[in-house]
Amino acid sequence: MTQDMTPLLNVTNLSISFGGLRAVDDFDITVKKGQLYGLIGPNGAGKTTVFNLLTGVYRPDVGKIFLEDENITNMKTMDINKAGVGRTFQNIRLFKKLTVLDNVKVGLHNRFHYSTLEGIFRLPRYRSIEKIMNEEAYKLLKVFDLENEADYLAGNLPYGKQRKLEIARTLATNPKLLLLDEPAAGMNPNETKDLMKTIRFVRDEFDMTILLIEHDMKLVAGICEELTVLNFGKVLMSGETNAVLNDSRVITAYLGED
Amino acid sequence: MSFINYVINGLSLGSIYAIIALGYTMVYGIARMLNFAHGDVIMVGAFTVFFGVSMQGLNPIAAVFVSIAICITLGVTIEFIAYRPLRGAASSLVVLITAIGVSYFLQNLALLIFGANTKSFTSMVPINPVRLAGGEIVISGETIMTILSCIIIMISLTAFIKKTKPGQAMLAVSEDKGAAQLMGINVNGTISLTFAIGSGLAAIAGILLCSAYPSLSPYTGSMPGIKAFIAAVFGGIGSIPGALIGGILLGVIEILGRAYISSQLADVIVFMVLIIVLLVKPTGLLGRKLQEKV
Amino acid sequence: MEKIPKIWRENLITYGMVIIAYAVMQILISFGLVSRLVQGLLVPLCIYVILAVSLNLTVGILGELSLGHAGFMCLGAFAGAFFSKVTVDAITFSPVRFFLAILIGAAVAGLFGFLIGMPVLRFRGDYLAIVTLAFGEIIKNVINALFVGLDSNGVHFSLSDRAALGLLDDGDVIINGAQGIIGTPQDSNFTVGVLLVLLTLFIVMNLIRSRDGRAIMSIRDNLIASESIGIHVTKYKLMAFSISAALAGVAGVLYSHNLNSVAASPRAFGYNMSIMILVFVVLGGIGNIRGSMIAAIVLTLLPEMLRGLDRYRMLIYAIVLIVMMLFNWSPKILEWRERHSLRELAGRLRGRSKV
Amino acid sequence: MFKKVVSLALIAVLSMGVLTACGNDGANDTVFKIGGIGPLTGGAAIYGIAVQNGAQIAVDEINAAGGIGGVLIEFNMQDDEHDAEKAVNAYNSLKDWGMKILMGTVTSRPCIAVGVHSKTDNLFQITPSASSADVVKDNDNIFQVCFNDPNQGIGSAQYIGQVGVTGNDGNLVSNVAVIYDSSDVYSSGIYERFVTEAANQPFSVVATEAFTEDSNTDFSVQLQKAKDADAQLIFLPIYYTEASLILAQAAAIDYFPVFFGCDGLDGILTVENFNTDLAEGVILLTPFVASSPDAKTQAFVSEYQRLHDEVPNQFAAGAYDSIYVIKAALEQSNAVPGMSVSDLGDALKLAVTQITYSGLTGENMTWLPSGEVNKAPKAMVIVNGIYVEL
Repeated sequence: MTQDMTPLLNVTNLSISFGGLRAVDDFDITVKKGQLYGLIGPNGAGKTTVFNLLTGVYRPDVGKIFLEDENITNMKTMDINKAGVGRTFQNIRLFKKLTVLDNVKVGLHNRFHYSTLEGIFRLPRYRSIEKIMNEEAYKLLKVFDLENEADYLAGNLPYGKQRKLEIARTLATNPKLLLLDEPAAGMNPNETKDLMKTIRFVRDEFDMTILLIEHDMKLVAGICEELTVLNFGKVLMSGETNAVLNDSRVITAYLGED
Repeated sequence: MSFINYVINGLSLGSIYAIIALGYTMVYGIARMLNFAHGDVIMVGAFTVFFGVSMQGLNPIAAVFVSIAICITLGVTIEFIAYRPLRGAASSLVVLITAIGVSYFLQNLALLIFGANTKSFTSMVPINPVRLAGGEIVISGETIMTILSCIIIMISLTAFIKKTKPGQAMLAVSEDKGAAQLMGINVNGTISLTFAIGSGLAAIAGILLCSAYPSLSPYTGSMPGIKAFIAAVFGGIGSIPGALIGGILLGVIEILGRAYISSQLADVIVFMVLIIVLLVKPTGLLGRKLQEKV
Repeated sequence: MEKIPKIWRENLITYGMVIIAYAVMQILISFGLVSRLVQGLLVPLCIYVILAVSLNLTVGILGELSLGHAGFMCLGAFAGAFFSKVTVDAITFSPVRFFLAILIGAAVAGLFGFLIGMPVLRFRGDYLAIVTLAFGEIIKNVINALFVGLDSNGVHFSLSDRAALGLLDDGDVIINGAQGIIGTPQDSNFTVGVLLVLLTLFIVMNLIRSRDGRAIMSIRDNLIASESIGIHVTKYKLMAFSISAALAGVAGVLYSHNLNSVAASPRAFGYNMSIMILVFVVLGGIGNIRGSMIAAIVLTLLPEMLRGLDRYRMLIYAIVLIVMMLFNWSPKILEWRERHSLRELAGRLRGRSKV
Repeated sequence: MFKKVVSLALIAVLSMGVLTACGNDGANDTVFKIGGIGPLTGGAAIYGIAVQNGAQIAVDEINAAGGIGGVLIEFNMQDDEHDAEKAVNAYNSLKDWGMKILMGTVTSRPCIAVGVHSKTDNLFQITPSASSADVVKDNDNIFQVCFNDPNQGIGSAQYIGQVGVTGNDGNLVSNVAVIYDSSDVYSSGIYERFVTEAANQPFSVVATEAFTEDSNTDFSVQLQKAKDADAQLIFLPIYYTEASLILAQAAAIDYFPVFFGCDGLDGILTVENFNTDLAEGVILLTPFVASSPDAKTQAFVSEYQRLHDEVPNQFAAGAYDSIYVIKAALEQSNAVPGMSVSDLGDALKLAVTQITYSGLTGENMTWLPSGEVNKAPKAMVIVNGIYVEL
């Protein structure tokens, strides 16, 4: 585990209100390169809103988001992805009527280029690039053990594989930072264990920095190195996983919720 | 003086659009479908009255009620035969296309039954015109009646939805069909009721339309139907006050555009205004914003 | 789990159907076996197939509802006819002239598709439908009020009447308001029509199976996810919409060169025509290119074949349309069909023989 | 799978239709096959159906009287939905049926499109009502029974200017407004020439207001503008369906100018349930008068009323005349049913310029080789609900 000390994601002072309600209030986070970082908190604490702010779905009222040295605050979703942030969704958002392979190839979209005309008229560059894209896509599918389902429609995959495909598709965009929104939601313990392995593998294999939202404390405790706890839109505390999980304030926040 | 006349005429035309648009918007709000056959139900309503009064010598008031009853039956039947089987179909476009089929069906059936000849409709409005400013401004009885009906319908509809149980059921179904079902609301029944109300309004609109513009043919309803559809979107489709405001504004804009810009391009102006309004306010004047949850 | 069939085979079947239909028709015609009515319908069939396939690009592939397709067809028809009428003496070799007319029709329709698409493609669903309907009607109404004349001083425009053009004595009115353009050369024929159908299929089907096509379909399936992986949503929406419009323009050129005249009448270019094209797309299966092709053919032939029914014709047509929609889309009927399908029947028979 | 079977079956059924109708060269024909084309469905059906009914009466009369030189007529009317493309389909369908002569089409736009094909076939075509000048232009095989639009426009302007019309204030009309349908070929054709010719006449056009097919119910603005411009006469080169609305709406704002129209206005008294008081004093240049005491007209009108329960308009009368003109031309040329389309076309083209025909829509009508009809226009004014010749 090589951990660089330079921060990859640096968020300061982030806030957003919806109709008077402060959904996220003065949020700070620093994720270092190569880290596996967890964002936890009770339901409705504003975790997904943070992700939506980070990816430009919402514009923050105040605050700054830096990815390495680049200010990505107020950038469009698409440009934030190009800058190096990839994400998955709590309620899986696949391209259901496209094949598994094509889902990944859409992810490769901005990395391989040929023009519309080259595509329509099947010119040589179309063939060579498509070949490379196929190879790249299969490489990713293999990582997630999906290569045998490459020609199936994504919507027909079982739930667990859909989650994996969504991660594969995001990785295809070659992000520096991967945001996973409740990757274990709806999974059984075996699938979760499998997923933990995969997440670690992705971090190591792709040299990835991962920020994830999760409710499954086993998973969080199992793979996250550092945590930030969000409660009512505010940061309750941040720190090493074990320290955070054993903190009384965190326990009350969760128990109070339950 | 002319300007005032234009505005009065615009209000009159707009009120008719508004009543038709109310039917459109109710059906849209509950069933989430654009009922393209709505304009043709208007035509059926007007024909029924014409047939009753001018050919069978029926009492006009009785004819109006017969017409409303026939349109309600027709609306509910159409919903049952052509739209209900398609609820839950893979695409919402499907029922739109079927509605177009129903529209063709009604037009061509009317053509066979009543013939292509234009009929001159006898006004059902027993009010005398009002003359102001020494006869420079004339407000016809139809205009007064249309505007009054429009207001009465609007108020009673709002009261019905807010105050009665079936009205509340409608609201619930329009919010969330599944949840409404779980709450024990008869969703199919509620949708039928909506079609009944919408079609009853169509009958009234048809009678008022043909009283104000006394010409009746199998195709009478199609253009006002489209205009009212635009009015409904203009005001924010699904919103009852929106339909009223949209309809009236559309009528006024159409008349003023024709008067002061170009009589050839009156419709172009109407469509332009619609587009500009939607660009500024994408869900219409009073439409609710629907944002997909991420 | 359903495995989708190999794409190239599917495409081949589609092209094959067109080519075989063309060959069979040509053979039948050469033997004098084809009625004049059907011979006259061949070019219109090509036109409606192109319209259906091109609208499918917007509705089925991009997933956006457009009710203004006839407007783009109208633009193409007038642009192409205008060009042909002006150059009919200058370019006497009709294939070249027609080729240029098609390019111009496609370019004008595509350009307007782009210009209109920019503001409107932010709308979705029914709102997009009404806005495209509005633009279609604007196009039709403006062309209906448009007068364009040509004299030694150049081109004159007016939106009121012919007299307002102020033409010199040597002038000639090219677009005469409601009367439209009269005297376009009849350059369309079945062969050109089929070639254009094949070209349309080629463009649409190849586009779908390319990098850009995948991006377009990803927007249809999930716009938010598509943005999140860096797809330029506006760009690809515009691309699909403009290509679709340009192809409708091609159909328009074919239309205005099939008849000797073209006028922006509601019957030919109004919202009813846009809806008719949408009917082809929906009946053929949204997103199903071959299906929309077949639906266009069936629904164009149907009212012609019903001519014997006299005044009952359109009534029967309406009933058939409603029944077909119910039959093809009603969840209950689909379920019933599933249970009583031939495959199921065969399965049951096999099951019985085992016992 | 099932879907596929069904769609293939549908295509198969349809293609049966493709192949059945064919191979009729007509050499063994024993009847004259006359085709008709016009809108039988859609918004313009009112005109097409009138033509169909009028023509059928003529055909039945001729056949009942033993046909043309002993040869019967078979008449087949096809729908064009007032659309150019559908009109061509209708034409082709009629050709498959074995049509030798075409009575149609009813409206101008489709007529222009059909003209190309009938010209190629050299098929004799006579239209009762497609009045655009472009209908006969460059087509030596097409003849009109109606006046063409430019002539109606010029004729109307000259009538108002030369003969003069007395306004409802008792003075000669000097201010004229025009309300026309800018989306209609007929209406804009007449309008164009009327305005050009009006410049040479001693009256002034003080307002020209248009409407379109998509907004043809509310005329309050157009009428208000005419009223504001002090127009004593409104020229209405439009059809009677819209005109009946204009009359009602003018009365509603207490505006009573003289209304002046062309042949399209004929029929206004026959609109079912129409308050004919509104049409008092309306002047129209029309060739057909349903209330004319003329025996032929009365016979036609009563037969039409017996069959269709309504008073025929000039479309029906024009169609009736068209069939009789065809009969006269056939007799003049001694044509027989077995002649080819083109031979028959040549014979009739010549014959029709040689005959003089007096019918419901004109006395002593003759035809120029260009296709235009030569007949005297009649100006009618409506008094007590009937036409009175001016």
